[in-house]
Amino acid sequence: MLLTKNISLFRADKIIFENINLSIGSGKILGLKGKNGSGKTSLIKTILCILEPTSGSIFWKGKNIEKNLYDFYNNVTYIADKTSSLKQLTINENIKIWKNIFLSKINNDQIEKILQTLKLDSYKNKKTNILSLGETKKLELLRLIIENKKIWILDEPFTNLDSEAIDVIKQTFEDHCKKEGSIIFSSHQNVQINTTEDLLL
Amino acid sequence: MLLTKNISLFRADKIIFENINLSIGSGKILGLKGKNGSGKTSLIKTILCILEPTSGSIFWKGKNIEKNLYDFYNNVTYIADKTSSLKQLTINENIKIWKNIFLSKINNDQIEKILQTLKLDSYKNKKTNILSLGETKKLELLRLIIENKKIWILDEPFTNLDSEAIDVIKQTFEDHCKKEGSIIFSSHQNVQINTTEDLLL
Amino acid sequence: MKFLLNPNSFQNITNLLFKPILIVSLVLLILGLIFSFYLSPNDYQQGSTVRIMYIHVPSAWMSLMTYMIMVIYSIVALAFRIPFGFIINTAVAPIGAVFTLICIITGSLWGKPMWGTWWVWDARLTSVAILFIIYLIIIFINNSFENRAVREKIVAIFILIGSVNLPIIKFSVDWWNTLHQPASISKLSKPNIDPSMMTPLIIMTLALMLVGISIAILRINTEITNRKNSL
Amino acid sequence: MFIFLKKIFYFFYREFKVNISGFHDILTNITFFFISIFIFIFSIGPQDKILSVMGVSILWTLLLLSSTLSLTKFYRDDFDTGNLIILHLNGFSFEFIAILKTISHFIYVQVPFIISIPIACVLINIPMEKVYSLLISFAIGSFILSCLGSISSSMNLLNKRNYLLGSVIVMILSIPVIIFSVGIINTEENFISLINVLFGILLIIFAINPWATGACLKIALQNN
Amino acid sequence: MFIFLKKIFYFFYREFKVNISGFHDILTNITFFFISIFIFIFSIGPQDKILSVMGVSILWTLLLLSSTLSLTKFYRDDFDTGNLIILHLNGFSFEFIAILKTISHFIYVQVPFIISIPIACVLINIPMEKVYSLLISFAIGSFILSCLGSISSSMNLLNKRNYLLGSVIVMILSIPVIIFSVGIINTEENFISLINVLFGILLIIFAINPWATGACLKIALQNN
Ligand code: HEM
Ligand SMILES: Nc1ncnc2c1ncn2[C@@H]1O[C@H](COP(=O)(O)OP(=O)(O)OP(=O)(O)O)[C@@H](O)[C@H]1O
Ligand SMILES: Nc1ncnc2c1ncn2[C@@H]1O[C@H](COP(=O)(O)OP(=O)(O)OP(=O)(O)O)[C@@H](O)[C@H]1O
Ligand SMILES: [Mg+2]
Ligand SMILES: [Mg+2]
Repeated sequence: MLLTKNISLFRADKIIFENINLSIGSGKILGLKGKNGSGKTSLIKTILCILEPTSGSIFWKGKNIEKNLYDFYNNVTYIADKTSSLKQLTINENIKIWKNIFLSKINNDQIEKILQTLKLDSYKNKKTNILSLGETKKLELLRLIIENKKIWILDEPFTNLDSEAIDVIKQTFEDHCKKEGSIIFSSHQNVQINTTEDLLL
Repeated sequence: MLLTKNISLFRADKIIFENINLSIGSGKILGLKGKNGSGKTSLIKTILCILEPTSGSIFWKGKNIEKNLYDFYNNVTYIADKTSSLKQLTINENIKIWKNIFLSKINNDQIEKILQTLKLDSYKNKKTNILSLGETKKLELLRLIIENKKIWILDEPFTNLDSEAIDVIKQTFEDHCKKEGSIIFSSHQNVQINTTEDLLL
Repeated sequence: MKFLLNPNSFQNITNLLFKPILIVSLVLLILGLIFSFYLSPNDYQQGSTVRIMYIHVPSAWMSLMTYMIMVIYSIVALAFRIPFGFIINTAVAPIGAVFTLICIITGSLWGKPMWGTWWVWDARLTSVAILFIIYLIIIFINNSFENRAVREKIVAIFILIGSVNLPIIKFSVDWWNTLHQPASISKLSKPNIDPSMMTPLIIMTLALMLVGISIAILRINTEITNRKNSL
Repeated sequence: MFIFLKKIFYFFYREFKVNISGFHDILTNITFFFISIFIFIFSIGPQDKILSVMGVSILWTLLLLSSTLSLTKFYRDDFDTGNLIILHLNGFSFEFIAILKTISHFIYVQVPFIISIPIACVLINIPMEKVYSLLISFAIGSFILSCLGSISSSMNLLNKRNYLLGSVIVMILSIPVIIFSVGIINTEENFISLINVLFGILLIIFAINPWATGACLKIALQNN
Repeated sequence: MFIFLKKIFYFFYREFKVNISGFHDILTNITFFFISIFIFIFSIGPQDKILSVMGVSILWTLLLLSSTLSLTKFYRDDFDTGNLIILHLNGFSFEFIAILKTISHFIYVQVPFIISIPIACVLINIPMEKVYSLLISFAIGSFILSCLGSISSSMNLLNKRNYLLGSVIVMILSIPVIIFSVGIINTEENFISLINVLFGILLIIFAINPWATGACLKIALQNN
């Protein structure tokens, strides 16, 4: 569905990456691996059309992505390498806002259950600024479930997580693949995720 | 040198940790391991006297730490789990400010060499806000060398780093140990660092 | 008098006294309103607008009294480390604010016919307005600071700083010549006011005071239980 | 359609929660306004005549102050936390975000002021006939300020070289607007036609705002 | 000793780099200042008399208002990025940080104002004899405002959202200062002794500031 053709990116006259060809169909997991500064985050942002590739082009469902950008966006969830939950609000309030802004159809029981598996349920009514780093990251990953889109694009989803949480995420990834979803994630760690394809940047 | 006796911490009436006994002498590496939310960051902040322990006390060179706090602070470098470099400034400016505020005696050639091993030298005159996450973290870890203190206290020093950088850090840790320094670090990853002692929270 | 400093005995005693106080205050209030609107004479100068006085003056007094209480309890709480003072401060501030607001509103309603304007910037009026804002700030601090221990201290210190304002309110009419009425009732020796006006004024003062006290009791008790629960 | 409205509603709800998480915060803003008036009066002195001459300018200065005060928060927080991208990916185009943000800035920052103006007018002896025209010109003027604020604070997200120029332009732009609006109230005749001119300026700036802001946001995200 | 001075010098250098590369903020403040002056001139009209009578008071009020503009940034950035802890661990006690920050706030925020006062005085026809005494009382007064600002913005770290509460507290506390300072300039005699009183207030507040701020910073770090 998503296809990049020879995209390259220059930033401040530095080559960040060159001639990348990717294709992501349903049921696939693509891992972007690379050292620090190898351009993983930049590549992800380019795929999301936040950065413009210096050359090459990206296609979505056969059409140039710029032409049906909002259709693409309707199918994609992006977890950035920073956390976006609002620090002034409690976990519950954050979830409520997400649910309504993303027009999610998920019901409260489901969320309750996920919060329990992630061990966040005891903080439901606490402001998110008291959460530890890992807990904040888990909350962020909850967006995957709430947005409930086809393509997941994740930038370093495993940082700050302990091995238990990583297992939960792995499981979620597999479930998503079975449901014909597709996943792109970047990582510099050697996490044992069964990727269908790897790209070394 | 640093000794904690039965310290416990309650935050918002929740037990974060209880009855922790630590002791750190020179040439030792202590690893704090634990799941997300197990209280690693809180323990580190307590050791640094930023948080007050609910019970128990901490000793530095045999005296209660509160009594010679500034002597303790003179011997410790703290790398927090967030990065403190000023985003408005370039790497060089950041280093210059650190060097002068920390009254460091390190000379420029040394810094140059470290920047090269960390592969940061090509960004020396770039604003730090364009750095990738890993690069920012590396810059932060540079403070260990610049401050040049005896005790290093690090909160999750390996997040966002690739394996090469982790190797450099490992090497630095070992060198520091040989020079009679001591290190406390927290991590939820299973990094192969030769700790002399582990504490599972 | 222990109940004025100890939350437990305060709760015990007020549980007994609350209902009587409430009933008496309601009776007095109704009585006072009847007196001031039907049974008291018109002033020969001011006409029927004089009846505003029966609300204006008691609520002005109450606003000052409430602040006095807060000052005393702040000193007690800070100097002798008695936390009950902080409880009182939190509970009583909104009551004081309401009394001050009533005083200002009735004052300006009265001012329009008497002085020809709603508001002038004379010392009395200005200082009362400041009092109102001080009350508001106390309420805001109580509501937006997360750490209770800090918040209480800040409030108490702020109350003490703000108490400079009290003598200014009280004596502004004597120190600066202003439009506002100088004290005519509180002159100890011989109040120069007609007894037919004095009666409703006294009744209304007592009534407002008791109403204030009963609301205060309610608020203090909920505050006490809140704190017990959060511990 | 209904879904769309719900989305917008929750955008405003979010802004509300972030900017002011309750009634008390709105009250604080209003109190801030009144204290500033007090301060003016304390330093100017209580002479009625001077007060009513200066009244309108005091109010305008305070309006300007309040809208500058809140500018830092306009886009910066959402930009730093990455929420801007997330909103963008979820069907809010940058232009749309700009419009919604401007409106919510107007609602949560300026409207409380506008509501408290009648009381303020009593305090500084502005004759009641003027209050009506003051309110209208204030409503329009403050919306213009919100739009200008949106543009200049999105420029703030840009690189240093670009933004300085940008924000200077915005500030220079706001001078004639303010002077014009202040002037309106003091002229007796032609009030309606002057208001129309002001309204015209509002429309133009309101139309420019989404594009300008959207472009700045886009470039800012690219540089980051 | 020399080392110590170097440390302090580089603290100021750091503040300079941080604040001035946020040159925008300083510019915003000064623009706000001048736009407000223009507002007054335009709404009062060219009746020089009122202007030159009221000029001093207007300047004072605007000084106060625009120093509240910069309060939000006082400690917040360093607090959020963890720099406050790092400085603390490197031999800057909280009290010392408070003192240094207050001074640098004075230098980087208030001094640009003081410099622009002579220009402002020309604009609003303040007689040149008064400018001198204005400048002195301004220098002292603005330092008092910096101290108050330091206290209140460290308090603001304790409450997560209400960014105006700090300013409200500062303003109500600065009412006496304002009344007094405006009074000074308008009395012909006794100028020196009145300035001494103002200076006394400054000393008291300058002494209280480190303790109050230090305590707030400490507690804020504990809660974070
Ligand atoms: C908004 C405007 C006003 C405010 C804020 C205000 C405030 C106060 C306050 C605080 C007191 C209590 C002073 C004390 O205990 O000594 C008071 C008393 C009083 N006020 Fe007002 N007032 C206002 C307007 C007026 C007006 C318009 C009148 C009538 C012309 C008036 C008549 C009185 C009288 C007769 C007393 C009782 C004085 C005494 O006997 O002690 N007030 N007012
Ligand atoms: N705006 C920019 N201008 C110039 N260079 C940039 C810009 N942003 C990032 N870079 C550089 O591009 C390179 C790639 O950055 P990117 O963030 O994509 O790396 P990454 O692979 O995600 O690294 P990490 O694993 O550390 O997150 C880095 O060297 C960075 O310094
Ligand atoms: N101010 C606070 N008040 C109440 N609870 C808090 C506060 N700060 C942190 N906590 C809780 O204390 C627990 C420990 O937090 P801490 O940050 O020490 O965890 P951690 O071990 O560092 O976790 P991570 O590996 O995710 O960084 C968490 O569950 C967190 O929610
Ligand atoms: Mg990255
Ligand atoms: Mg942690």
